[in-house]
Amino acid sequence: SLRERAGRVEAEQQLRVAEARQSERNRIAREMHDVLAHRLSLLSLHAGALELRPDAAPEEIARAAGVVRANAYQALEDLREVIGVLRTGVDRSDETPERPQRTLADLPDLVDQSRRAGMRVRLGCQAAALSAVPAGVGRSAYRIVQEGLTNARKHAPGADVAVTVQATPGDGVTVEIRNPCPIGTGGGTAIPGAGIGLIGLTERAALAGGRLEHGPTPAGEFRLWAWLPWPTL
Amino acid sequence: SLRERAGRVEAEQQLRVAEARQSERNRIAREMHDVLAHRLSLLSLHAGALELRPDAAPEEIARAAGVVRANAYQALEDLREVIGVLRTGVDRSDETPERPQRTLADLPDLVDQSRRAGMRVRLGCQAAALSAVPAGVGRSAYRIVQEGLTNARKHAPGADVAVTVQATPGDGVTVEIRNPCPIGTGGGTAIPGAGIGLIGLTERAALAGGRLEHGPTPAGEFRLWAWLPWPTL
Amino acid sequence: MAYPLIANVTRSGREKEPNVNAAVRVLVVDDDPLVRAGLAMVIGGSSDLTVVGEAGDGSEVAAAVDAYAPDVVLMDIRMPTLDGLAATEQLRARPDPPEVIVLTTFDADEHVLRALRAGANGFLLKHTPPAEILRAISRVAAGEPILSPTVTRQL
Ligand SMILES: Nc1ncnc2c1ncn2[C@@H]1O[C@H](COP(=O)(O)OP(=O)(O)OP(=O)(O)O)[C@@H](O)[C@H]1O
Ligand SMILES: Nc1ncnc2c1ncn2[C@@H]1O[C@H](COP(=O)(O)OP(=O)(O)OP(=O)(O)O)[C@@H](O)[C@H]1O
Ligand SMILES: [K+]
Ligand SMILES: [Mg+2]
Ligand SMILES: [Mg+2]
Ligand SMILES: [Mg+2]
Repeated sequence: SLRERAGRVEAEQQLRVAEARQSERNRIAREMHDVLAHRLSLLSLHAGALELRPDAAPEEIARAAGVVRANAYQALEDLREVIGVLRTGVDRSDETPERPQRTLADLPDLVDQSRRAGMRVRLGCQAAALSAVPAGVGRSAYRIVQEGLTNARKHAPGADVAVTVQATPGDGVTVEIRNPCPIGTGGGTAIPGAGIGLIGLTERAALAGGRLEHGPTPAGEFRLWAWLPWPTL
Repeated sequence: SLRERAGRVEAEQQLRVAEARQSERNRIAREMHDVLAHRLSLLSLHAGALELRPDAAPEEIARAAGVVRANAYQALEDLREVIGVLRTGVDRSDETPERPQRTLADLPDLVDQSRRAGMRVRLGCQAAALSAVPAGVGRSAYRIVQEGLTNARKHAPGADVAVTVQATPGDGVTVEIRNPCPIGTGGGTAIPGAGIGLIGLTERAALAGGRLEHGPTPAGEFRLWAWLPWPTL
Repeated sequence: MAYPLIANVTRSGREKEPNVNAAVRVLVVDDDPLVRAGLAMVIGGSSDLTVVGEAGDGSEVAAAVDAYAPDVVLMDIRMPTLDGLAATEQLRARPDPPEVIVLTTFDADEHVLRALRAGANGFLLKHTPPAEILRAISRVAAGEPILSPTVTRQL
């Protein structure tokens, strides 16, 4: 019991330390962002001066452009620092820095990749709508499908997987990944997973103003479902 | 014992959840920063083109100016979004959003504020050097003194507090805050504090490439000490 | 001015003739058309350099080099199908490869060594001041190695 208590105290202490470190990082990042926001406002102001009047002298254009460039340069240097602060201690092993940020238009590629790795995946979506989805929402939806496919391969190897994505301006983007639960784990009796993948996705969906659900269905499937808003102005 | 174990498991689970949520936030922030960095590069490039070629064909000038304006505006929007992601769920009670970011030049004001609140504080520093300190280092040093004064007021009410700041280009910035420990807590017997203030400051100093120490001294004082680099190019 | 984007180029192996009076021939490779347009505008201001073509992905580079025989390739790193590091490796395996300058946003620190190992002659951050961009291209065309000043500081 004494040992158990010590274990708990230690775990709680670890939690506090992790939270404290993270919150200081966030504070630093916020301070840097404040500085960056000020710089970008300035830059924006001078960019406005590039409004082309027919009588603008070339030197005037060059001068305003020079101010904008100098500020953009400095903003990039600031940004590099912010990223450094946020990156330290973060696992980057799954990043592919060679690729531009993913969009929903990359979804068919992602599914193809899983198929080449031996999975049986059915993808249901209207390809045309996918490329119209705003970039941020698109990245999140891509991430959800990516983790969903990884989970299906890990936790239900050999199973048929169905991926459905629906995207409508105003209504939002809905993502669903379903697969039969492997024998012995379905039917709601499974212990809540030890993993962090789905917790992270839940946070992401919430931050985007949407929501995410997951778990076994009465029909014996594992279902990962998310809705993300696609606001129209 | 069963209850203790349950407590530990719960604490560990909480830790995992907190970490997963935070790491997803960081991932989102990183993605957004990627997008922002690309946008700023684009903006810089086109501003540079305008600066270099004010005599280019009017269509070309108009196009470049358009790219600059549109991206300057959009960069601010992107930044607002990033800040939103990093801010959500963070305690902002001690922020004063109306104020610009603090610098070391604001240190005498900070000390005056504590005095008006009834504390006896001695400040040793060369005011001239303070305003030459780079902004990021200055913010961190300010934060350290701020937490140090708050701690002294909370944990050693009524004590005399000595604040010393030394700043030399190349050598760095040294901050020290000392006060007599209150009766019964000095002499190294105190349990490590439950607070998160000093953990956060330690993280901040480390991120800045410096270091921070704190604790009771043999002479019965509580001492908070930090060194931050002030690199010269 | 618009340059043809390489799609299915059939033209084959053109000889590069050394000519001291001719402008340095530059191929611009980046998946963002606006980056290509910005670079083309900058280079358009120089009498020593000329943009002979553009490509939007690493996988289009080989055909573009066949078609336009550039002296120098400005190469983005992050592209959808084939990234700039792989495309550089491919180019350097050719018998008479053009010089390669890798363009980067600022993850240069992670990629600078890999790209140099892949055979790039130098690096430029996309926010390098335009006059320096022109100078760097000329230097690389003349056989001198270059590194973006900001990158050099980090190495
Ligand atoms: N497609 C699926 N089929 C069956 N069970 C699943 C499926 N996806 C998730 N699970 C269950 O939910 C749990 C939580 O998944 P989660 O992605 O959060 O963690 P993980 O995959 O175990 O680890 P990681 O942190 O690497 O993602 C899994 O451990 C598994 O028990
Ligand atoms: N100036 C001081 N004099 C005496 N003891 C101090 C002093 N500063 C800190 N301490 C001790 O160190 C502990 C840790 O300080 P820390 O700032 O991390 O946490 P806190 O002030 O208790 O809470 P918070 O998270 O609000 O800052 C304190 O709880 C206290 O026991
Ligand atoms: K030219
Ligand atoms: Mg998982
Ligand atoms: Mg405190
Ligand atoms: Mg690119």
